[in-house]
Amino acid sequence: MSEKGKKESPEQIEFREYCREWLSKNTPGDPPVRLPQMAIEITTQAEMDYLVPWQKAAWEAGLCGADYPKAYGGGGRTGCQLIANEEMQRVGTPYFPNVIALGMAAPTILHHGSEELKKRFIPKILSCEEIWCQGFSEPDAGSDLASVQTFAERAGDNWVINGQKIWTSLATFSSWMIILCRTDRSVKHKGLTYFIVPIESYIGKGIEVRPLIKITGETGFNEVFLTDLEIPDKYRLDDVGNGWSVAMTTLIHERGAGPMVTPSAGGRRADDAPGNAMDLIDLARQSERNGRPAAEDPVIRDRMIELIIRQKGFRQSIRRVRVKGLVDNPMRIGLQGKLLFTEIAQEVSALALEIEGAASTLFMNDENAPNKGQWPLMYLNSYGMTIAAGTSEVLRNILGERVLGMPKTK
Amino acid sequence: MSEKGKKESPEQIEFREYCREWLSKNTPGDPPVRLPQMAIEITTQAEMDYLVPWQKAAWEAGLCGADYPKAYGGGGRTGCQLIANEEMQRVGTPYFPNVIALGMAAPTILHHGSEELKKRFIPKILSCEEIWCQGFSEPDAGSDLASVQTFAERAGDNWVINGQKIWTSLATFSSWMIILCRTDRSVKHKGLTYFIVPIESYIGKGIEVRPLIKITGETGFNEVFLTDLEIPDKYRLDDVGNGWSVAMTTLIHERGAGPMVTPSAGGRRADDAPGNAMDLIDLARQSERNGRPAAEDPVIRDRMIELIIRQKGFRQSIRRVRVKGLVDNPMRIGLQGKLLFTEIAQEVSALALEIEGAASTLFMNDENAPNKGQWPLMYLNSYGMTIAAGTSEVLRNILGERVLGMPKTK
Amino acid sequence: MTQPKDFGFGVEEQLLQTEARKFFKKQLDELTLMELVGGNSDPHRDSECLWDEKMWEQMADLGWTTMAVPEAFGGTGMSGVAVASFIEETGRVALPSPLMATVNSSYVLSACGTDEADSVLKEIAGDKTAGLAITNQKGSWCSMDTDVSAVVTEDKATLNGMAWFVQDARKVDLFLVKAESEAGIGLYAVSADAPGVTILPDSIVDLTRDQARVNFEGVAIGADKIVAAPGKGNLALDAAEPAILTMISADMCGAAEWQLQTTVAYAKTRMQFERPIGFFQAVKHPVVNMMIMIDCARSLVFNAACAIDHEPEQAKAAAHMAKAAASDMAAFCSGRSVQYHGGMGFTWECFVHLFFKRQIHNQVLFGDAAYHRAELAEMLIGPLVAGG
Amino acid sequence: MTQPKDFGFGVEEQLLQTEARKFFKKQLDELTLMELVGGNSDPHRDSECLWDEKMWEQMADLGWTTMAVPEAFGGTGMSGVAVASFIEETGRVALPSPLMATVNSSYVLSACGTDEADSVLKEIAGDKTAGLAITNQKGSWCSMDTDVSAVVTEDKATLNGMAWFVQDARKVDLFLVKAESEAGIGLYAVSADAPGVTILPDSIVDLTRDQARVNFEGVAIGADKIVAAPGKGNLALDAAEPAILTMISADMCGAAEWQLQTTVAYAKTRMQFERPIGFFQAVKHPVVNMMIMIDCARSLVFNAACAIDHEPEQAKAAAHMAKAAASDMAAFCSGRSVQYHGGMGFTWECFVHLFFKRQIHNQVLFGDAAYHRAELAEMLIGPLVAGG
Repeated sequence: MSEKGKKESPEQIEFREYCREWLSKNTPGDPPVRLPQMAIEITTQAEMDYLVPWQKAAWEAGLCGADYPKAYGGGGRTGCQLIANEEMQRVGTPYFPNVIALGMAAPTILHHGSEELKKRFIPKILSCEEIWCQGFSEPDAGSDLASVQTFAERAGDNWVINGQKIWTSLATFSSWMIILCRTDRSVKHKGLTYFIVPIESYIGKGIEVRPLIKITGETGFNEVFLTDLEIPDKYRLDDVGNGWSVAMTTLIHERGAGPMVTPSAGGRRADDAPGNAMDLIDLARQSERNGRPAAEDPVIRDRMIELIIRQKGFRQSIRRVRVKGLVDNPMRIGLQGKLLFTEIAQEVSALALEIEGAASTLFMNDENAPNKGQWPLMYLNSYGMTIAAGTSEVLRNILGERVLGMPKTK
Repeated sequence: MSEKGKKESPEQIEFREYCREWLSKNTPGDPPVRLPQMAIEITTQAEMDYLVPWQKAAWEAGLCGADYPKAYGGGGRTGCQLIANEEMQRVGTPYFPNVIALGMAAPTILHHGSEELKKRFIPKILSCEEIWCQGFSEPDAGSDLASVQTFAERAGDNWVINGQKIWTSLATFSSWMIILCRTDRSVKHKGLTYFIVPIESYIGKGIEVRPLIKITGETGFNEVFLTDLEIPDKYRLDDVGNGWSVAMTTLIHERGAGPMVTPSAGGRRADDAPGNAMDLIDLARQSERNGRPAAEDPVIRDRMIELIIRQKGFRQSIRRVRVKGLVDNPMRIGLQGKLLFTEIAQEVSALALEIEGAASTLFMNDENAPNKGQWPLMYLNSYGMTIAAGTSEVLRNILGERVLGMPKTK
Repeated sequence: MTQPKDFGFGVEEQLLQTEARKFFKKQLDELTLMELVGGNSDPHRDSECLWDEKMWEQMADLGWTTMAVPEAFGGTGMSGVAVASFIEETGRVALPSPLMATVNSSYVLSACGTDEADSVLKEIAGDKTAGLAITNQKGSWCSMDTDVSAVVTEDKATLNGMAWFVQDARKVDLFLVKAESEAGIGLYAVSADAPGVTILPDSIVDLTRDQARVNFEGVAIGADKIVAAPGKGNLALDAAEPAILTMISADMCGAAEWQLQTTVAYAKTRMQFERPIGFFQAVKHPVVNMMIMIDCARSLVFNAACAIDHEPEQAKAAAHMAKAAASDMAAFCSGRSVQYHGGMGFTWECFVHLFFKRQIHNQVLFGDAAYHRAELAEMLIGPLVAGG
Repeated sequence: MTQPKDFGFGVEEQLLQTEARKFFKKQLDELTLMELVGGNSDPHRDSECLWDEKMWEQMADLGWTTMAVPEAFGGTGMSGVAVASFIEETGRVALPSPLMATVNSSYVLSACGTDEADSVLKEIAGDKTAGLAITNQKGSWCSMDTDVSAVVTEDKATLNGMAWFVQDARKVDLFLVKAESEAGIGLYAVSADAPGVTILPDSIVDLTRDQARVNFEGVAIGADKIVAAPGKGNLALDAAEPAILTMISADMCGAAEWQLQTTVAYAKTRMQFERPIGFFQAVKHPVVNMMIMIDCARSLVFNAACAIDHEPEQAKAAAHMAKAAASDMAAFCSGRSVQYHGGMGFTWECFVHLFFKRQIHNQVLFGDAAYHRAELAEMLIGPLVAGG
């Protein structure tokens, strides 16, 4: 079902036309290498060499950063990034590679950075000249983010940082990192300060990046070790001791509930995203399980339809969240987004394995694996999704506490 | 599948023969009134008039109280109550009415009572001469039993009790009550003391019993108000301040994990107990749902079989718990019993409603209700089961903490 | 056709929603509801039909009882989303009334498109109430199944047989009866007090509804009461099905939201282990899951309600989704609402059982979740050939 | 027949269990296993077959590789519960070995009851390993389905076709091949290195197993290798099915118990929010559910294992129950074991993925949960006539 709007502004209507026109001539061709399922899993320069020019072209055309002020390299429009995203997803463009920068660093700098920092960093984020990574999690600070121990010590006009960050996607390609550091050990949340740190130029001189291997065998996540890394005070975002509230700006955008719409070329159409339950129908039509056609198995049908319905409901909720009268608490839907997207994707891929039957044992390198083994890969990766960026457990706490007002479990 | 033992003692073998012989001649006829699903729901004298003589006869024959010492009116046998229970359940005798006394009061008195109390009370429990109820829960002390506020104040050789108990099954028929009282407000668990109190003789003189109505409309539970009720110190069980550990003896027997096997005529065969998943098959064969035969619906079949399997697994666990080498921690199975029995019963009755389709709207008084409306009744009552005697939530805590050793959630 | 982004839920719809919420909050708080329907707790009580006819008259004065009757026939002719949002409010207070029956009948009559049907719509606009007598003993929701037969001559029709699971049978003035004759399924408007009509009340679990078998014994009606000719009745029912499914689902969302809010409030105040029980994730997280399931069902309800007006070719699939999601959601939320109220929630005096029982009724009414998933599977995957 | 109350699990069985646990604890701790199978993490790696043949020789010396071969043919001929409890121990360490393949083959051969089969049993007793080549491309576990054909003459048989999903194909000395000829399904013992046999390794998710297609191209074998004559092979497979299902389920229980204990240990030590994460009911309660599901499956495994020897008429139903419960249990426990290890559990260096992947393989092997429930439904309710 199309959900094209009735009530778009003249600017939006015109911009949509413009996007369609531009995209009809300017989408990149097929990638020369097989791209990973998500941008955070990029591990090779060949992937980057294909994706970076694409983002740059989209930025130059105004499709990446449409709603950012012109002063910071944006398009200076209102409510247009969503239009661009929709149109890019409609024609199935590849994703943008600078996802951490677009989704987290840029809105955080916009809200908490000095004018100098905004002018210096946001344009190069949008144009993809500089790739960013994020230094939040540590080995002992996962769900409990406020317990980070990486320490930034004041040294005159500079700060000296020591510590270790983990699960750092894109670190091997990054010029810059947003980082949450402790500046006071005597208090928990109020002892945190938020910085921007150079990565690329300090590799081997205070910065060490070590790749981590995921259970899928893919790399992409890294550990980043910071040793006596010295940075100027101007790279601090917001006040000393105010890092937690800056981090909240980052997280709310990461979870898709922030005020700035993240430029997202999507990689695929919305209905074609990883974990799309509708894909199960085709899979079932091609699969035999236990010797019988999966699409003829009533129990499998029931469960496919159940997931299709839940996924449809989630998408309709995203539609409903903007309708006055049909939402009492605006956070109620928004804060469900990441939780539902990842849990449904997990269930969809688990069901895909059941549909495949014996063939679900086959992995990516097997010539007989259905869909080239993408479903077992997706199932394994789904646990990264339900763990990273707020575990499902933490997100349910947040929903219970912030939306329903139940007492904190701590 | 029969699970008749290979390795029974000569006493057990002989006793089983004896039980069969006796039961072949001595089971009571059909009840003159429709009995409630469980003994704790008895509300009329007519029900008692049918059930009390039955328990008395079974006691006289040695089938009720077989393992209790002869000095306390028991049979003085070893491992024979289980045999009697099995044989009574095999032929489908009615349940014993004095369930609270048999399942909770008797083992508690046996383990914590003075010789005088054991001699005075246990024989009349087994013979059903005196019915008992239990005074544990209070309006503000449900799951958190240790927070009971009913206060017993020392007055010379006596205690004066004031407070309110709730969910008191059988209170209207009871001569005696086991009760957990606070005797010290300055400490929580160590401030509790356990007593026996006379009920019947104090009605209107310090004891008031008010029936509660359940969501089914049935009565059976009561509130009991105690006002300046004075009892002698000899009715105290165990030491002052030791009430919590006495209560644990009661609860472990209530949950079926205590050392004394509760005399249980079962009312039905084990496979015929309330919430038996196998019953769903017959129901499905008789039911049309949405215009089609329920037994032909593959999704319904899948879910029926799933419950049948889980119930079978639970019963096999009860068998496994006694086999050395197949159980690492003896509490691991025992403490699951009440939780699984009640949750499976809830799911079974919920599925029964789905099987019945539109007819699940019909209640007990409707001539067209399948099985006389027993399944909706069972479904409603199942919430009593998952709440009373340790909510499912509290039981999962206990399993996680006592069996798996995880930290206490409190 | 495409749907408007905002479901077409504009200022007017918001106003109606606010009005309705205010009205029902004032007229039917929980204690009033309990006094109305919970007086007799005996499980062996005779079947009862308890509702507030005065409130119904007020609702009629406000134009709320004719909202699914097109303006052309004297109704208030509201959009699908307006009706859904209104019915959601009635579910939130577990309103006992013939509203849903009348609304459903209005949709069926509109779908008939005959002069005879239009004239019955005018009767509803004139404050008559109507109900559907369309289900057989097997509880089939398929438009082709009925246990009532019709013999149709030029100037009249004679009905014989029994309609089962008729909703709010004792509250309505007339029935739309599905009956089969040689030429197929027709729909017949029959006055509830016509000779030969016998209402046999069911004893039901839900305290906020009445349900009955309705027997037709040689019931003769004039040709002007044949609202859909033989062979056409099933088509009208099929056309109205999306609206019927959407509205029952809306009722369920309202009731579930009451359960959610009430359970949250209890979890914040009920203390155990020196904590409000909402502190414990064993309570908190399933309550969050209640909210998640409600939001999913509710979004699907408004999608389906919008489709009725704006994307009719998608309305059937959308309505199957809404009812399937609502039925699963209702089962889960009802169970949790009783469980987390603990012993208190298991007593008659606590309000939660009123909503719990209404939802048990709703879950199965017009088909349960598994049924609608199977129907949707037929649409999306194709028919099942063998038994799998 | 009736089952002994204690499942027939006596002193001897306990001893074997204790021995096995000690042996594997010493020989195959997690780090050793990781070094054995986890060296190459590349998802595009070539198919590998990694196992410790030295350990296998030790196991053979202890008589553990012939436990399902009757004593009459030189095996150690253990009871069903003994074998199940031993295999449970191998699952607990995720042992890569041809044990299950060999045990399954032994059960099938015993069920053949022919001199030819007995002589292959003697070969296994003489420390040969064997595997089943019985599955077709559609992944059917039905004893009647195969993609291999046989042409049988008086003194020999010739096989053509492909067997799919052959377990531990590169670890075994001979295959029992299910092939169809005009006279029906027969079973044929074929040496893994016979001319015309090609093993085409699969690239699989599980790191502790190998799986392959095995192609037979004009493979000729003597009549003395026809272990079940055409028309009899399916009967032997049906007779052995309860044991096969029971043993795979036992493996799953062992692996799941490792997951449970490891997750509990982590939950007790991993601190977040100034608490061990096991404090939080969002972790604690699902971990309890892991235990509950393991106990259910494990009890059904021993019930089924006991039935094989003591109540064969019930063994089929009991085995369907065991595998259905084990597959659901494995899916749940595996998922939770990764989730509650958090980011750490998502890394290659953490051991949990080894067991997670083995369970993915186990879940589907010899039929998943839904399949066995459908089979059991046929037995308990009767065949499905229409598509429902």
